[in-house]
Amino acid sequence: MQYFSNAGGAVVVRRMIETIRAHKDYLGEIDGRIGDGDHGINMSKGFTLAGERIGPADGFSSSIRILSQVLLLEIGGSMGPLYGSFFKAFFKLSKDTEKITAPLFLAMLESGTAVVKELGGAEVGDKTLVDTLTPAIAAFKEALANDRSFQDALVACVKAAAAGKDSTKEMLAKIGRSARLGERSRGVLDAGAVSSFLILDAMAQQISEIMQSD
Amino acid sequence: MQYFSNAGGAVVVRRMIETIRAHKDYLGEIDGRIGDGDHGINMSKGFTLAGERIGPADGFSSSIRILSQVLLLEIGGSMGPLYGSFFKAFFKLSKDTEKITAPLFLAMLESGTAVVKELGGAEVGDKTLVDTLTPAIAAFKEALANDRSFQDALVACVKAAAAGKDSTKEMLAKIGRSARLGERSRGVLDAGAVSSFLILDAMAQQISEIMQSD
Amino acid sequence: MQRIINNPDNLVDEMVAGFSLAHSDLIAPTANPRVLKYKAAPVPGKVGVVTGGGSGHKPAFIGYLGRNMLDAVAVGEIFSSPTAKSFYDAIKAADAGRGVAVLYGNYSGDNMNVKMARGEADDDGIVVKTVVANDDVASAPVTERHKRRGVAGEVLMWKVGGAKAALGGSLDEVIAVAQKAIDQTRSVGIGLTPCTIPAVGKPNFTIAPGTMEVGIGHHGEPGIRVEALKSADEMAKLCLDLILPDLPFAGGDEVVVLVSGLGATPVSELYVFYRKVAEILGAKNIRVVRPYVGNYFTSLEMTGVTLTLMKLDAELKALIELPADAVAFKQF
Amino acid sequence: MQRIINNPDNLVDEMVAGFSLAHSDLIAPTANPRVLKYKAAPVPGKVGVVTGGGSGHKPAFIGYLGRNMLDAVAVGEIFSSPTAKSFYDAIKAADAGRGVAVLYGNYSGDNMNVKMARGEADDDGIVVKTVVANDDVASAPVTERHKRRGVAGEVLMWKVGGAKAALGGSLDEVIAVAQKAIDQTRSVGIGLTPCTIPAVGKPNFTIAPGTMEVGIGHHGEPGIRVEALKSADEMAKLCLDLILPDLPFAGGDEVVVLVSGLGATPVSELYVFYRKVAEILGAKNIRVVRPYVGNYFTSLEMTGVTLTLMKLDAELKALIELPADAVAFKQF
Ligand SMILES: Nc1ncnc2c1ncn2[C@@H]1O[C@H](COP(=O)(O)OP(=O)(O)O)[C@@H](O)[C@H]1O
Ligand SMILES: Nc1ncnc2c1ncn2[C@@H]1O[C@H](COP(=O)(O)OP(=O)(O)O)[C@@H](O)[C@H]1O
Ligand SMILES: [Mg+2]
Ligand SMILES: [Mg+2]
Ligand SMILES: [Mg+2]
Ligand SMILES: [Mg+2]
Repeated sequence: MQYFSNAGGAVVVRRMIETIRAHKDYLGEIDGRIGDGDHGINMSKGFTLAGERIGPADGFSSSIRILSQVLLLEIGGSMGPLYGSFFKAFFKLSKDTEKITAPLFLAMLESGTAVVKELGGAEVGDKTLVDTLTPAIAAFKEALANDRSFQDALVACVKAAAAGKDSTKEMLAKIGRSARLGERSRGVLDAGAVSSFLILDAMAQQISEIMQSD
Repeated sequence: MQYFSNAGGAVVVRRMIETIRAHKDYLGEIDGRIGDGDHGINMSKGFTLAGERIGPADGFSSSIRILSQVLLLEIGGSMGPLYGSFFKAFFKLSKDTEKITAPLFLAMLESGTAVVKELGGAEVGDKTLVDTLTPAIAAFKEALANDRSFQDALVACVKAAAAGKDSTKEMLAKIGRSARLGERSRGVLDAGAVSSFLILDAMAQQISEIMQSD
Repeated sequence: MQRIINNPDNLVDEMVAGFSLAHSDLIAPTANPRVLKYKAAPVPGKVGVVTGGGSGHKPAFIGYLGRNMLDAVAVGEIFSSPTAKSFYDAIKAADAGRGVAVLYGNYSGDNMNVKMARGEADDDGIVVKTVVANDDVASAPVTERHKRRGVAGEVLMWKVGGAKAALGGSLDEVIAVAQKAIDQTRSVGIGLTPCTIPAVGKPNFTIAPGTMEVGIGHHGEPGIRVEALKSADEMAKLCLDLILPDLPFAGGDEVVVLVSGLGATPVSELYVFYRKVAEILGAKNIRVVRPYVGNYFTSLEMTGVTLTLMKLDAELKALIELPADAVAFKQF
Repeated sequence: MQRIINNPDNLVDEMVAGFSLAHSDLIAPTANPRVLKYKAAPVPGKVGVVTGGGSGHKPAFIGYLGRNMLDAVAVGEIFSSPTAKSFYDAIKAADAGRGVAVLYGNYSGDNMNVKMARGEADDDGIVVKTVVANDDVASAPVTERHKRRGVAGEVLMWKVGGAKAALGGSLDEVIAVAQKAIDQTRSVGIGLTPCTIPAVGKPNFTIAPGTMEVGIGHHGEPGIRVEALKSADEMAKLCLDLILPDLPFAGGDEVVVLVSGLGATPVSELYVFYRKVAEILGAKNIRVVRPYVGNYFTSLEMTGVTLTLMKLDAELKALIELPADAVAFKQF
């Protein structure tokens, strides 16, 4: 069965951090079209801070906890509580486990997304990160149900995440700052949908690189 | 001896008004380079108001009194008191005289300019309307001393006024808003010097047109 | 970007530091650099009144800390909700044992962060109740008022809630009257030029010269429509046409009017605008009991104006009239 | 031009009308539409305190009408001195028989119009004395102080003069202390973007992006030099380097600091600037007794800041500390 090592998994978190930092301006630009343009700044600030605090002794769980705490305690905005709670679920479910397998990863995704939906009140179709996360989880789950490998499930997951993210383009925003733009919110991707795609993609790529089997 | 009729002299004031109105934007532009850009507005507003109040029964003296009062009472700025007092001198000296001759016109110019200098404290070389008025008066006076006609004296006066106005271009401003620009005030005409040239020129042209002899 | 800043990342911290230094007669810092409090808070025996929000709306939010107004404020990044921790710390800084009213604006970040802060405060046994301002008529139809944003009407909500708390009201009473205040309040804004978040470095939206955006949000969220730029008088009429039928306000009503600039509009122009507002209300026999005109709730250097009306009853009127002493709201 | 105006020619009248409507608790109109007065003026037994100037500097000048401040103000067109008649009418509106102090700024139009107004008042037997503010260090060398412009330091001169009059001072005492106030006051401004007189329709000067104009005047008069745009901290240092040696201010001094925005600069940035000013003064052992930070004296929608310092003695300190109630200056 495929897994990745919790002890060696800090790189997964680091990979997310790099990706968000690299896309700071892009995320700001997308948010700027129908929001207030600060999504890149908010995200990059939190992820950078977390990056500075993750030490050589940290594994996946403790690294993602650091990220979660920075977001929750020091970032604010919408993304602080949403992503903070999202990653907190990853920490909670993985903290006592050394081998992170596909079913555990699925559970983390599901739990994190449930908290995001509960806290923010967003459903699929509202033009938020939920539109990326929900189909991504479904694809991952389906792959597992079809006895595909962790690796394959990640590929399916990212593919669905990309489609989910793209689906926000033609949606009418129903939540957040752009919620009342009506028709004017169409034709533009949602910033949170994009950042959550980037996060899933970065995780999947890095997990693939450190994937082990037993 | 040449003269113009006080009773028929409202046209002289009207001609000034037209000229100032026609040069509103130009005066603003010049003032804008080293001042605050409102000279055209200030002047045009006062002259326009006066134009509306001058009636068919008004002659030169009563018309110029209306102009003087509007400037003094309703315009403010620097130009209100300076031109207001300037024209008040014209009214005072001409009010009891029907035939306005060259010596009387000279006396009005001299008295008006003296008030301007007293009130504003400007001397030749300070880059103000005094740089137009002073040589213009000297030229008018010299023409009379040489037994030239009112008509000829006016031509000499306007020529000297033009030269005086142009002389402000290379001056360092020493008074008013641009006074402390130092070198930066060089290379630009002074707005008041230009407007006073326009006023003298308009008066001279109109007086020539209604000039009579006895 | 022609701004008076150092590193944009430090802007909020330096602004808070400067504010604390300048107003130490009224304001005190707390252990959390993103929470400021009224010097006398927690005021013994008084319900605490708290708010918070993104920075860039000076004098909101910290300018309303003071006597008979707010006890503590959570400070966010420019246009970004404060952290849950800051809201939580603000609640603690304001709590004198009679509970804390968090009176804030309807933005998803603020909703979430207040919710999480409230959860923490619950664990400490601090009773927290909230009122969510949603006075911006342009941000959703009246049938979906819960979706509307909170804008300059928040100032009046704080005034009323702060006054009720100062007069000894219980938490439930403070909450009830703050809720009534915002329910009776309607606002709308017009944007004329955009603003730039310093860390972003360029405006994230545009308003074409010669046009105006009606119903613009306080963070540059696009308005309900873009129109050709109108005269001040027409803008006043247009704003009232959106506000008056919404509550509705009617002849015989007594109102508070608040005209706030969005930051860069010369205050003279706000008075030109107010003149017409007063004239129209007068013609409709709506009596302005108290007008406020100035920069009460801004959006960095955006140009434009917001108009807010609150319909008064005897209770609201008395609470509005109570003296207050905050940096940006001195009434005696 | 993205402005909230009607016909630009009516801007000042409409602004005055809106202001009178909004602040009828404190302000009263007079027969001259270009003169506003403190409602209680002329205050029996008190020396009248008057000022006036061009419009476009909101809240100056009319925002300082009120209790223990100004009694009457002459209102000019945008950036243009009021008429002599308006100054004269303001003097009459303020006169309670003990004479009138006209405390105004050093601009040639104002000098001339006040001079002519004073002539008229003399004929009526009203004793008028004047103090001409010249606090702007950038506008002439210290050896030619009489040529310097008056800028935001005027607010402190009005505060001091208004307080002295309110405390029963004679005309000579009011004049003496207002003169001392301005003699002890130094200001300098930095401009970052230009402004547009609405009737002109376009800026009459430019400040290239990435540069700043040090020593800019309140009407956009060019400064003493143009430099590359600096950080807020460097701007603060630069302003103090111009101001401190000019008086000079020295360790052990007690000062009032007034930081005013020029109109469009977000107030948050004024606090960032003030933070550094306070730090530098602290390091030099110059004690800030009272800081004022806000839009006290603006230039339409210009972006930038002015810094003003006044050195206190016991008399000035007491007068600064006296409560005051004006639209733009409430101190209790
Ligand atoms: N209530 C919510 N539930 C889920 N996602 C939300 C919610 N509110 C906002 N978002 C997401 O947040 C993104 C914007 O984040 P960001 O720009 O960082 O914060 P802010 O909206 O406070 O400026 C949106 O693109 C959207 O995906
Ligand atoms: N003290 C003075 N004496 C003579 N002329 C002056 C004086 N002050 C200003 N001026 C003239 O006034 C002109 C500017 O007028 P204007 O722009 O209407 O007024 P302001 O300077 O108040 O904006 C200058 O070009 C100069 O010629
Ligand atoms: Mg955003
Ligand atoms: Mg001018
Ligand atoms: Mg934001
Ligand atoms: Mg002017």
